[in-house]
Amino acid sequence: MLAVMPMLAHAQAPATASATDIAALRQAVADAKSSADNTWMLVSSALVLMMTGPGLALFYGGLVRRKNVLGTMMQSFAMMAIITVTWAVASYSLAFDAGNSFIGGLHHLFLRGVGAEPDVAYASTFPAQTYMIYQMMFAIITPALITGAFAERMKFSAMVLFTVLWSFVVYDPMAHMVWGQGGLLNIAGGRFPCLDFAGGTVVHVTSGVSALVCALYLGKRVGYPTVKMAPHSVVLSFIGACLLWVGWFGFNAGSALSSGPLATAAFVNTHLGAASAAIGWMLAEKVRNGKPSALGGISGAVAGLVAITPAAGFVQPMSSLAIGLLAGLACYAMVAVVKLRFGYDDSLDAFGVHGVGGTLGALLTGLFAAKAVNPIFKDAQGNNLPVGAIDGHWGQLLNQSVGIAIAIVLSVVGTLALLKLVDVTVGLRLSAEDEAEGMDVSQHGEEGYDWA
Amino acid sequence: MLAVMPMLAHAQAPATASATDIAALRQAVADAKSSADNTWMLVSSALVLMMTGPGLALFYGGLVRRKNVLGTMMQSFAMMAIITVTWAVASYSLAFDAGNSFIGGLHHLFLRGVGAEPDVAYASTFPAQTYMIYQMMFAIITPALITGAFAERMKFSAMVLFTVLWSFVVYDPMAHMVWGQGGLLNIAGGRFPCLDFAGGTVVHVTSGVSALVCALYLGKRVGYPTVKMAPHSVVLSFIGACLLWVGWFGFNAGSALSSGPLATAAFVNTHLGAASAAIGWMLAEKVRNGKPSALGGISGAVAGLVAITPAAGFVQPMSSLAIGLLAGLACYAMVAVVKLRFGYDDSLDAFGVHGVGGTLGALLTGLFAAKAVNPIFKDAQGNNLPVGAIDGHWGQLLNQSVGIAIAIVLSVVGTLALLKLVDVTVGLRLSAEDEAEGMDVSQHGEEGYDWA
Amino acid sequence: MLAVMPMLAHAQAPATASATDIAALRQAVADAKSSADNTWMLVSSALVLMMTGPGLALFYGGLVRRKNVLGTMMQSFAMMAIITVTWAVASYSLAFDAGNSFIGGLHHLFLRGVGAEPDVAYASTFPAQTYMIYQMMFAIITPALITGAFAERMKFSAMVLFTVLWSFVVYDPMAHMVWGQGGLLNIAGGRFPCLDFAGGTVVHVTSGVSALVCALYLGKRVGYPTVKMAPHSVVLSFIGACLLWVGWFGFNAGSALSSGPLATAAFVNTHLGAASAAIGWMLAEKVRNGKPSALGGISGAVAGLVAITPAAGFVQPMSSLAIGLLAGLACYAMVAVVKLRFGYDDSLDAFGVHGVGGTLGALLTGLFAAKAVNPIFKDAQGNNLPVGAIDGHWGQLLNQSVGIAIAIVLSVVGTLALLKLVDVTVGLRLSAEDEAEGMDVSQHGEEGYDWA
Amino acid sequence: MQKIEAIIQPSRLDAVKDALIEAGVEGMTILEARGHGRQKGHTEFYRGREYTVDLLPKVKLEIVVRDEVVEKAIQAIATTARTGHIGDGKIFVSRIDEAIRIRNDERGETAL
Amino acid sequence: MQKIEAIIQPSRLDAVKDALIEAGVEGMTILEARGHGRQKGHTEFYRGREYTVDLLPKVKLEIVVRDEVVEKAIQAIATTARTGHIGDGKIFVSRIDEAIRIRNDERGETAL
Amino acid sequence: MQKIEAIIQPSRLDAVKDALIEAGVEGMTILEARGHGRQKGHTEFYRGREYTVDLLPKVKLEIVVRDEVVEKAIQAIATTARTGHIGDGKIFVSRIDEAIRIRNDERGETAL
Ligand SMILES: Nc1ncnc2c1ncn2[C@@H]1O[C@H](COP(=O)(O)OP(=O)(O)O)[C@@H](O)[C@H]1O
Ligand SMILES: Nc1ncnc2c1ncn2[C@@H]1O[C@H](COP(=O)(O)OP(=O)(O)O)[C@@H](O)[C@H]1O
Ligand SMILES: Nc1ncnc2c1ncn2[C@@H]1O[C@H](COP(=O)(O)OP(=O)(O)O)[C@@H](O)[C@H]1O
Repeated sequence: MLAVMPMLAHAQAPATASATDIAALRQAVADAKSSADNTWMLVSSALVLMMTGPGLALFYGGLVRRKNVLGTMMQSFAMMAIITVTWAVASYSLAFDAGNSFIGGLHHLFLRGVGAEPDVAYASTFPAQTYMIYQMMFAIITPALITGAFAERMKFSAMVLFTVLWSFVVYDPMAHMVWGQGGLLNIAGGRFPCLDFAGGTVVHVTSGVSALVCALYLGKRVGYPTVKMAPHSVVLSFIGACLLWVGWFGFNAGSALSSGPLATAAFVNTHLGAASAAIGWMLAEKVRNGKPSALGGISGAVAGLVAITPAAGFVQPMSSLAIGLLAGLACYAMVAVVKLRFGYDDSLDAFGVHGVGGTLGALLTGLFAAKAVNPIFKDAQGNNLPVGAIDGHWGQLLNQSVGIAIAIVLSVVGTLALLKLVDVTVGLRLSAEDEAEGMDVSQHGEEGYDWA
Repeated sequence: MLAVMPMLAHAQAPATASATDIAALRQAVADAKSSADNTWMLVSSALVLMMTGPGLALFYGGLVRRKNVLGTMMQSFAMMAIITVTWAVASYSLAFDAGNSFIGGLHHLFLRGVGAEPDVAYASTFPAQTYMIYQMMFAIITPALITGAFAERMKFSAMVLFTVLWSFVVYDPMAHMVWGQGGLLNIAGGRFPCLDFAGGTVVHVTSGVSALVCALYLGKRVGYPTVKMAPHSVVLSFIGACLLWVGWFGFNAGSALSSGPLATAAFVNTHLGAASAAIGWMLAEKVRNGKPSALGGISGAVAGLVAITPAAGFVQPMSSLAIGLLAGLACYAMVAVVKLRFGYDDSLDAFGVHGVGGTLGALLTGLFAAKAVNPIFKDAQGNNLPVGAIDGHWGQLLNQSVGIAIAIVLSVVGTLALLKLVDVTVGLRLSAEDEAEGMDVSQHGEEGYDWA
Repeated sequence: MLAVMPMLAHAQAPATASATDIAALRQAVADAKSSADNTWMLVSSALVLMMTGPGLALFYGGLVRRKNVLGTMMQSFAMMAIITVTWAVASYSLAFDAGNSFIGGLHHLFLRGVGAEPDVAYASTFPAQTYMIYQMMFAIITPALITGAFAERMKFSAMVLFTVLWSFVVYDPMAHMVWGQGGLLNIAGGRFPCLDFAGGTVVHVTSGVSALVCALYLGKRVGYPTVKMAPHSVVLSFIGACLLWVGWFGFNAGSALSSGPLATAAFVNTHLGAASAAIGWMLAEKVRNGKPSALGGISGAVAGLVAITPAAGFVQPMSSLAIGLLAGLACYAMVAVVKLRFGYDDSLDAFGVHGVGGTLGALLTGLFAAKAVNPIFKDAQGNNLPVGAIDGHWGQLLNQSVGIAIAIVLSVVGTLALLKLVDVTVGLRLSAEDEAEGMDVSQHGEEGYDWA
Repeated sequence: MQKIEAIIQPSRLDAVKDALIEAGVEGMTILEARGHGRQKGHTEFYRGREYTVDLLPKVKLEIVVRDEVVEKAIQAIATTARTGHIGDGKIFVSRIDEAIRIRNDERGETAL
Repeated sequence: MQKIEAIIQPSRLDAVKDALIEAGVEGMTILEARGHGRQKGHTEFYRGREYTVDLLPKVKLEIVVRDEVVEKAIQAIATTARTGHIGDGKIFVSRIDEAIRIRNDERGETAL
Repeated sequence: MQKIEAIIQPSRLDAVKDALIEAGVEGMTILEARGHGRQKGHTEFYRGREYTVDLLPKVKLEIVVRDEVVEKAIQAIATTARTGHIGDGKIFVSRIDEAIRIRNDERGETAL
């Protein structure tokens, strides 16, 4: 047993002193609860950072040819460095300061007023700074996801400029609309309450759709699809995928913004979704090629993690198995059939996995969301209202569709405009020589491996 | 200082209102404690998943020849995908639903009744779902450990079928007997109270012994032992071993099912056991080959982690140093002397490390368990009774032996039966051509590395 | 909602029973708070271990030539094994038992008296054992950092002997002086209160300066600088650097020894410092070579993490951006300009990054420390006093300088003496043949990769 | 019988291989190589240290063919491997006195 | 002096090496290679994209020996490298005009 | 034209390369190789299993030069590659009948 905490130790406990005792205890309880939730949020923040680096960097880095491994990993790493600064300086304010229904205000520029006190608009049990850093990690990984679409052929300078602008033009508004106070799609009072527990629309639909636009705008890699462009190290991708899986617990369960039962539910759903999607993808391969592959297994797991992201805190475990399975099959079909048919070069399948998985997940969330899991809709008397179609609230599918539609439109328009802008200024694409030589040498003056 | 939590904010504190205040505070305290423990259990769950992927996958993947790296990692990954589903659907119920002394009941099929409420039979401070997912991670890694025995020569289809059946036939009953309500070996009221803090018998003896049976049944790899079969990347194995070490904190300290002093004790013992076993193995190498090796160091650490697993929450730190040292020396002797003498091909030493280390650890737990650390045995008046032989309770060594014996018998019988079954149905072993070509290409149609 | 905890369940709540209720509640609250903080500290301990293995081992392992990869990783791994034992047996006592101003006492030898109770001298909300294991992880990584200076040319036996002695002669006293009760530099009552939140002087100045001494004493690698000695795998170093970044949250935010707002502040500062330093280093490269590199990005991030270490719990977020940027630029200049000019072979830049970054960070902490963040200095009435120069307390820069000076002197003298001792006993340097063959084969009898 | 050794750009390997099969040359052995010549290399920087890399990745083909096929094979290689840039590589021809097929001990041209 | 170049299955390398030493041939140089010939390759799938791999891993031995040892060496290689399956590989023989041992500048057959 | 094949210690590659350029030989192709000869190997241990490694890392240079340059090139290689220890390697010389520069189809010595 532990000694009574010093902060309480002094106080005696006469039967008459309870009023002040109660007040002191309330404060102490609040502190204890805060420490518990804050621990969970800090751990979750660390896990989400780990998703980008080394997670995503390895997942993508292993999929490219050897000569581009560092250049590809750098695209994720650059986000860890640069978005961190832009988020602290301005984006957090634009996304989460109270503003209009589309974008936040400027009160939190340079993290002004973001300190040790909770921001009760978002979470009442831990410091606003914790919420800020947690959200920062989401802002870092989202543009990093896009890079899979233009792998092996974009200038580093152009990539940096594009992603930074993208994060202001597409990410910040979308985050505000869905999660920000007064946001158009906010489930707490928004015009179209869109269920997005951890970023199905905000993170995956936006990055996935923007990825497709990038792939189409930049065109194919030289030699695609005739030249063999197999992953130079499925082993690296495997490590990355596993770290993504582990980190995703922080991404989804952390989004409960507390470490109570809801965090557990999100954690469980996340894991089940990943597992059944991995099975789905491997089964599809087994049927089509006769052999399930390691690359297929990890790709499926990531597809499932993407699809379960908006649903994690709203659905039953068995629903997660269904969502995962569907995501595994759908993303496989997109990547291995549709993409090849149309012939565009979404090099690392950022659209095929995140765009498709995210959209599917957002819709299925509207279908499977259950008030038994998370009764977010209440009537005036505070009685629980049905949440998803499975509860009888079919209208939610409409809200979900609105959220998806807005994410798609914003991504297409924003991405196209920015690509054009960057293209005419610094130029998007590597010269044929640089592309042939590889990004590592041409863009960074180094090589990934020196076996000599 | 934090603002008082909203849930308490409304309540005023007149000197007369204390009764209701107390009730509200009790609830608030329970919530705070729950958030704290739940955070620890979710983190631990994530850590244990990380042990399998990427941890174990890399540890084993680095030890095989290059042509089998993906096939080997896939064996661990497949468990992450498949056991997740079987556990949620049925195994959790079979292991942890109250049943008879050998197996659990069926009330929790499809996770029925496993929700936000705690299951007080196991842990009163966090949701039953948390306990379920934490235990799932153990169920995932255990069969994955076996795969080290039949590395480089088993059909993927056969491996999947075998491990899934094994988890029902061997793992679920063993977990129920040791940890399940009413289990035969349960320290809380079982017929033979067997001390197994985090799975010395349930995880390591079962997987290790089953591994030996597999190695003997499948026979040697083509060319063993004449052909050089050195690890294709000790570097990968090194990464994997370090991640196993880190993840093992969740495995052992998480088994305290609370983040109090007992979790700390388990954490410390785990770390000390790993360290001294690494030293033990390296010393043995130094003496025998004149050079300690990196592979030896990491192998020793894993051996120590295995041996300390049953003891982690029962022994003193200095006892952990002893347990670790003995485990390092014993496992080295088994792997580097005994195995080579007998000539069987326990390819990655799943038996030599997990079987031997687990058995040794289970026995030493009976020797070193101290009531000063964890007074689990009490008399009618609630006074602490001696726990291990070191406390004077020599009988505990018998209980430990019974647990070990049951684990061995169950593993040998179950594994043999299942191997036979799978052999006659899908066939266990790769064709000579496939084995020569390697699992990556023959089983999965891909290659681990493309240096071209 | 959760059921009321059993421990409280029995107690009824009559309006008259409040006195005992209050006492019970106090205890319950203390437990809850303890569980929360203990969770954070155990997680942080695991994260700091992950920094050494696999983090630092990979960071350094990737930077050396292929033939030395295992030997280099072993230098970090050996610390995980050996320092663990020496710390438990003696060093913890020497560093943290109350003693004189320079070194601790012997009461805690063999962890005597280090148990479940908190040691209120250090942290009142979690077990002393938790504090001990957390501090152990710091003691492990510090000597491991030095190994970067003598990479590729030191005998394994000599390295082990040297680092173990170093940890007693340099680390333990320094840790005691800065963090130990009654320490000369302790901010709570020390003669020269030196601000060092997580080890700027204790960890980085000592290891960095000692590294320089080692590099000068051992001399250059054969062929340096004419022969190409490029990293054999920047990919490995990248993985390692990302894991260092993630683990550093445990290193810095864990040093708050509680998971309240201060932990959050340290977490945020750590992240901002790493990010802006990465940008700083890459910018310097862009200017000088025309290309920012992946190696530069990760080196910068590590430099920033080093520099922010002493400041993490004392400064404002925007100050962290400044500290990071300066650290990135300064360390780049040191490594890429000064070192090359002087021509010594600080092979992996242990001095250039840790020595320079640590010293810079310690000074800037004195400059930017703000009472608004962490009011550690109080007057008799308990009013906050200015902390850093930015608060108007310029004298703090002197205290910081004293701390740095002591760290430097102790490191230079101690390291020189120990190098001499080890040199005359076992001999420090590899034979020319062994150095040419590589450490993996010559010291450990194994190879890192077998691509055959 | 003669041996044709061709050093080409790695990126041209697939095309050259197909052209040779086209030309009826089924058997060939490929080796990874690095080459130095007129083609200039590139510069790398590692923490400020500068290295000029003047050994560039190449692929070496070795083909043993009957005398009458030599010219045809050379043409097949040269035309498909040619990009017109410095660094395209070289083809060397030399005499082979004997060839044995390991599988069945066949000797001479029939072994090819 | 003649040069024997043998392309064999990687799995046979150790056996062949021992056979050569057996036959008194101590000195040899080994190169990793990939080969194309009658032996058919395999198919790989990456996210639905299919690649046929028809360059298979081989090992190339290069041995320079005195004329009188040639036949003996060829036999040693052929018999131990033979598995009887397509893909066993080839042996090629050509003339070497001069050999120098770098260590001591010895020339001719004594340099071998 | 003649082909000079030199097997040397990897650590000597840079020096040899520079010496050749010095000697006016710009064009060369390098291959990674492993060698067996008088030089003894080392022993490795993996979990108690012992392996003797007697194939040691070497680098192979291939240079085709005009007849009159041969001796000069050999000297350049031999002197710079020599460390005096067993394992320094060998140089072999053989005839090349034709050389083609892929880029522009030049033939004969001008192609070098
Ligand atoms: N004399 C030579 N001997 C052997 N290999 C050569 C020789 N000259 C060139 N090579 C090989 O051919 C490659 C291309 O030669 P280079 O002079 O760069 O371009 P080009 O052949 O177009 O003039 C070189 O990288 C080298 O591998
Ligand atoms: N004409 C050739 N020139 C060079 N190498 C050849 C030639 N023919 C075969 N090879 C090498 O020999 C290997 C085996 O040849 P292959 O035709 O597949 O089987 P086999 O030799 O048993 O008929 C090939 O992979 C290739 O490396
Ligand atoms: N007869 C040979 N044919 C081909 N390569 C050889 C021959 N003899 C030696 N070599 C190569 O030369 C290298 C050095 O030869 P070795 O006998 O070890 O030393 P040294 O050349 O100094 O006597 C060997 O590793 C091998 O690669």
